[in-house]
Amino acid sequence: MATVEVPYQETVPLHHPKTWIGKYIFSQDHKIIAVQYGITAMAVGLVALILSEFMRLQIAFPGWEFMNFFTADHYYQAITMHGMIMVIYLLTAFLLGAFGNFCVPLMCGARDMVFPFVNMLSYWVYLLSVIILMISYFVPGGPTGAGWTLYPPQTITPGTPGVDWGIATMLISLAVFIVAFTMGGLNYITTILQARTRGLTLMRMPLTVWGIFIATFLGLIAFPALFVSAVMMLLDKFLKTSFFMPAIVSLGSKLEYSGGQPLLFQHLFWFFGHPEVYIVALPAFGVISDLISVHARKNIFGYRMMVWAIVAIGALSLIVWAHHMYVAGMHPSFGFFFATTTLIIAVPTALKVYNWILTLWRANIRITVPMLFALAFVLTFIVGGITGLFLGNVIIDIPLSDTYFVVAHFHMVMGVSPILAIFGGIYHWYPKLTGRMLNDTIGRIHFYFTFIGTYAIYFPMHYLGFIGVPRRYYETGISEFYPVAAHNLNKFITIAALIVGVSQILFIFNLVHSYFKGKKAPANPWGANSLEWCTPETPPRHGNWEDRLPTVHRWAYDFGVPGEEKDHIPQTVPRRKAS
Amino acid sequence: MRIAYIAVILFLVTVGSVVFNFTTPFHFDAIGSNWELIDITVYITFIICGAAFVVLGLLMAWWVYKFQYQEGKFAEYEPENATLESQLTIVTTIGVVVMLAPGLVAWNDYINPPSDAYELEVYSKQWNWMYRFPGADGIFGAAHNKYVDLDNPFGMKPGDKYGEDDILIVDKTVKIPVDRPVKVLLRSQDVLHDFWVPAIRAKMDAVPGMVTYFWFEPIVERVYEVLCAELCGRNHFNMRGEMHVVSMNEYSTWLNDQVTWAGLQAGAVPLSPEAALGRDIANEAGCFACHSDDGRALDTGPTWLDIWGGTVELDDGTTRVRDEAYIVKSILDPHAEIVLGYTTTMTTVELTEEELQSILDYMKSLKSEPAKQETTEENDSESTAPAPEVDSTTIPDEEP
Amino acid sequence: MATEGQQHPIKIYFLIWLLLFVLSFFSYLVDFYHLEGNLRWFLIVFFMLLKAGFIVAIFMHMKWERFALIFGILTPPLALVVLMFLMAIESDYAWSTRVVYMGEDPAPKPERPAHYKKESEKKDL
Amino acid sequence: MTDTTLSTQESIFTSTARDWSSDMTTFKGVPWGKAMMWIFLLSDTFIFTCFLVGYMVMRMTVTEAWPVASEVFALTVWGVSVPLLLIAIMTFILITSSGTMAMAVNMGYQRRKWAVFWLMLATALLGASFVGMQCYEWSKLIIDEGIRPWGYAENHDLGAPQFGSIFFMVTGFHGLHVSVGVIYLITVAIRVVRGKYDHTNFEIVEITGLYWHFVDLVWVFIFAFFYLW
Ligand code: HEA
Ligand code: HEA
Ligand code: HEC
Ligand code: CUA
Ligand SMILES: [Cu+2]
Repeated sequence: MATVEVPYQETVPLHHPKTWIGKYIFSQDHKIIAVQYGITAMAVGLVALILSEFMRLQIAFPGWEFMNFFTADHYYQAITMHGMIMVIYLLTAFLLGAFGNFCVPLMCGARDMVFPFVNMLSYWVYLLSVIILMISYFVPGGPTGAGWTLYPPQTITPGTPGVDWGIATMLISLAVFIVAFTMGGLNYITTILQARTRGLTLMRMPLTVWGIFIATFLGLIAFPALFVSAVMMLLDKFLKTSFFMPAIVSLGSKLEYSGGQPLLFQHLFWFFGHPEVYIVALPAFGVISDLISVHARKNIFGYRMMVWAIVAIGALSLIVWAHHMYVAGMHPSFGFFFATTTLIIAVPTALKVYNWILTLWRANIRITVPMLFALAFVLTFIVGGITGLFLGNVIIDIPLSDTYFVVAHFHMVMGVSPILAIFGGIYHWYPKLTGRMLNDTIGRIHFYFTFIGTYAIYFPMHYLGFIGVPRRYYETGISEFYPVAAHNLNKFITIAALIVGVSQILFIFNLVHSYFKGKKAPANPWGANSLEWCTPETPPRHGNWEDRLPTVHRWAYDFGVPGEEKDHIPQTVPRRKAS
Repeated sequence: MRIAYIAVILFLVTVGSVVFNFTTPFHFDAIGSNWELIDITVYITFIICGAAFVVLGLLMAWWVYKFQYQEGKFAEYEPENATLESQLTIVTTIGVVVMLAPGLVAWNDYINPPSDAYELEVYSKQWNWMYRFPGADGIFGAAHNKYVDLDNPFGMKPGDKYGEDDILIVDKTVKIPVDRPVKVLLRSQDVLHDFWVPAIRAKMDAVPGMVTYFWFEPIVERVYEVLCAELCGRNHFNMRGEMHVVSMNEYSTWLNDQVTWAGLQAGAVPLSPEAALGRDIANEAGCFACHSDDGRALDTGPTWLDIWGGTVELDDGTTRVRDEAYIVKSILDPHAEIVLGYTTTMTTVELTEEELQSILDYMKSLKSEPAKQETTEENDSESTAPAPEVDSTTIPDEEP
Repeated sequence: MATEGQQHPIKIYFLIWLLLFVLSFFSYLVDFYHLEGNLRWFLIVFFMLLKAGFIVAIFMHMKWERFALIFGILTPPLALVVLMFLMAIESDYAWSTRVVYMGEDPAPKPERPAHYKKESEKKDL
Repeated sequence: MTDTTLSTQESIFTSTARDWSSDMTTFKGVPWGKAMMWIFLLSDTFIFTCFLVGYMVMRMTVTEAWPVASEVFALTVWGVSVPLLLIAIMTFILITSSGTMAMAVNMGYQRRKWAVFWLMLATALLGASFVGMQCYEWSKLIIDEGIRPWGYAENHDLGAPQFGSIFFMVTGFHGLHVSVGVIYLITVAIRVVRGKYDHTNFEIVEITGLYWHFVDLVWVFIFAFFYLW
């Protein structure tokens, strides 16, 4: 039998710098890059968080003198920046940039990403995109106020705040972000596909890596659509091309456009945008799967199904995009197609939810802080997911689209669940990353504030959607569809949001304080199995594994195997010979 | 066993959500159209999803409580259970089908307006609504943003024969008859907008560069607030309109007062809402028993056409300037000054201050020669020239 | 064997090279002879796909890769096929609303470019 | 047989399933850089296809006339207007460069460094002349035909303004790829003769080749859709 010999095993050329700057600033170590990504994403996320508090204050207390400076223009600029930062610069960057960088090489048993230099560049380009985005606030006219969906013609017509320069910085920043993402993403994918350690088959990989893998892949093929639409929009704005711009009379004067098709942008945007929501959901799914399994001391239920569900969700997510456009005036018959594909996605997603819950059955649940976040994730994701089912069914979307029901849906499923997953993941991996435990009590307080608080924000918001409160309203004014009770509800929501926002200080305090004063962490505090807990040192050094790469003998979920001494068996432990 | 607070919290959150759902006053507004199928689909979805939520939420709370950590205990080792997983898949699929099926049926209705539906065009612009009816021939004339200018607010295509009788309503209020299906065509002058009345359930974006539609049949006579549901710039939240669902009678009289495109070109000015109100009041007060408003000379009383301004000869031979004071006096005290050729047949009618004001507004609008004279000259020279490339003229904006 | 990478007889490269020229020439002829309608459409796409196929299969060595890679690279673009197909349907729909409601000309005659005009003028003289 | 060796005689389905479920590498025998380049090209495919979908939508939705490509892109040689002459030459050049690149890859695996160097340099030169011709074509369109990205110069109206915009955008993006490719080729060629890759298999040449062929591939589509349609 003819055989092919696999070529020499490639190794990462590790670059060990001598200087402090080389080690911690222009570092090529994936763990440092992960931290850099994480800190930048959190910093910019904090900006978005503060913006959201201003938005909430405006919505709840429209006439309040304190909010007088906050004009409609400011409001629209705030929602745009808030939405865009949260989705792209916080969630995508955190889940893939920080978790991706940290988890992928460690969990694959690699020394680093396959191309550490490109990986480093990825971070610096990401930072550049963040800076360009922040410059928005200092250009004449301020940032764009077109909504994070940036629908033309509105984005570049004079009736919108920030049409002069804000829109340009936004689009350029997005394009730069995409370049950064591509550099990082290619690395993650190649590392996962080509640089796993001996014995680690794809079907033995922890689900976190699976989630990151599929999400990154989705990103690599979805971001191009955003890139293209950003380029075309920039040309429309500055060269006066008419890709998205038909003949328009804007505020009384004719613009020099003709013949463009605004819907093209929407299609391209959502061809990117829907996969994007799964880009932020899939890594979260993965992280949660691992957290639940580890802290419940039980194997994840239906691992194989979980993997295939991730793959199926990823594949399907590419053909459901127009469920965001049911009321956009697209070809009417598309409704049938997209409603069907959208609801089909619910089946693999539902299976994942079942499997998380079934993992709890007859488990041996340790209620640690990461586990708290994981449990809360499951509940909020169920709520967000089933409201997604409402919206996915095209005819129900007609009355609900563009109301607070949608706002509630996507905050539940994106603004709460993956954020909870991020928090959970941080509490889980912080010991490995820093060698210190996070403070448990502060963690619990932070959790209850965050979970109950956000639930209180978004659950009632669905009902505002039912009575018809439209989204993106600076103020509703006196209106028959808006009863007094709704105003009161809004005040309640705002107060909850303020409390949640302030409570995040606990988290930041915990991060900083524990870094210096936290309890020393053992190598494997949670008794987990996956490779990152098997590093010879905590925190792992540059290169992760001393002189030998680990060898994997089993999947990452051997918890509570009958007949064993310990309730967990790390992946590196060889299997007993079958007797 | 230590109490797992999180189990309690999960339980409370699940139960609390259900309680909130049943006690909250916030549910769909009473339906005002034929789309109860939407409500039914929502209802079905609510039941299925709600059940799934409650079951899963409670299971989670219960299991977290029940299977707490015990030192030395091992969890059950059960990597896979193919039967259970396939059963769950089937149950979920059935759930999805049950939700989707009525939805798709309803969608089929939604995109196929009935053949007896009449058409109404909603023309949106930052940040206002305008409306157009196809007029007597039932066919809209072609209209395109490139033809829009001061005298052609709808962008009617010049020379389109179907366009002449189109009825143009340059106002945010529209009236439509109850119990008649209407196909709403949406066009936009600038950016995306979305014509939306929550109680009607139906909505659709207006997209510049194309024409979109939806249909419904109003079933309740009521005044509805029209919202704009698609972000359209800094005044999006203020872009309101009104849709009056009225009896066929009221609709026809109202429609008769509106100007056609031909009329508008000839210089007719559409009735302002205040004036229309005034006309309604005058109608109810019975003024039209004796007065006409279109110049017809009735024996009973002088016509109201051109009543504002100018002079009138009285039966005492004097000539009187018809200013506001005179007219108010004529209404409130009809026998004080009598117009030449008439007698004191006019009766005094009880009118409130506002009603009187509305009537005056209406009278002001009754002009045989519209007040466009200042602009006509300019326009004439413009209309012979080819459509201007870049139009610097600015349509005065009604919004603040 | 694989340690030597993608090594193949030089002959096949020359063959494909030649084929690419021939096919390009054919598609050029399609234009030169002013073939119109479905035939033109078919021929252009046919030659295009053939050329693309040769480049990917031979020059980029896809033919000799293991199917694991081929599969990984060629399936995702199916999503693009869906996008393209749906966009074609919708564009046609948008176009029809422009013709029906906006009074646009369904079959406008293209202008000739300046240098072309000069040519024909010359010929007329 | 260890798990690093694998059979080539299985059916493609078994072999694919085995590759995907094996450890260490999924794409057997594919170096890291090459795998990365393939995935990058997949991503780039999405970019170009999205551009082309944009082009399709423009052409199908505009109601103004679309200029006739063979007239606009005709070249007048000795007083005769030959349609698409320049484009034909450009296509010829790009295909030639693809050929030289393929040879370079072949030479690389034979470790004939200087042959690789000269062939890659030839490829780069051909690529550069392609870009040069594109510059010429652009300037001709802009100066002689009055075509602008936003429409047309005065007295040059040929119909739909999207014609120029989409053309300049897509060919510009392609030209950018070619230019980057030229730089990439030259860099790699120099590093090859300098011996930077002596410890490897010279797969870097193949990787560069993948990129270059991809650029040629895109041109195949542009040629068909923009010039022949
Ligand atoms: C992480 C992000 C994320 C995720 C995972 C989802 C998941 C889903 N989303 Fe969501 N969505 C967004 C983020 C996300 N969404 C955002 C950001 C927007 C708005 C963008 C904007 O306009 O600004 C949006 C908007 C949005 C719309 C458009 C609304 C509109 O604008 O009119 C629609 C419509 O179909 C939709 C549907 C869905 C569906 C069907 C799912 C499904 O995947 C959900 C699947 C999950 C479940 C089904 C729950 C688990 C299952 C069970 C509990 C079992 C019970 C189930 C059955 C009986 C079937 N979403
Ligand atoms: C990840 C996504 C995400 C997140 C986390 C949030 C968080 C919040 N959002 Fe956001 N929101 C969006 C995504 C998100 N949002 C999007 C996409 C839109 C649409 C924009 C548009 O219409 O164009 C939107 C719009 C939107 C609206 C609608 C505006 C309108 O239509 O008029 C409102 C109104 O209440 C709102 C409120 C809030 C509040 C109160 C919070 C929070 O304050 C809730 C509580 C916060 C937390 C629980 C913690 C969050 C943690 C971080 C942010 C990390 C920060 C770092 C550290 C703590 C170190 N958001
Ligand atoms: C029964 C018949 C009758 C009714 C009903 C009637 N009018 Fe008159 N109106 C007359 C007659 C006759 C005159 C002319 C004599 C006069 O000036 O009083 C007149 C005159 C007027 C004038 C002055 C006209 C002028 O040309 O100077 C006004 C203004 C007027 N009416 C308003 C009203 C209004 C408003 C109402 C309803 C609330 C009304 N009328 C109802 C018979 C009527
Ligand atoms: Cu019009 Cu919003
Ligand atoms: Cu979506």
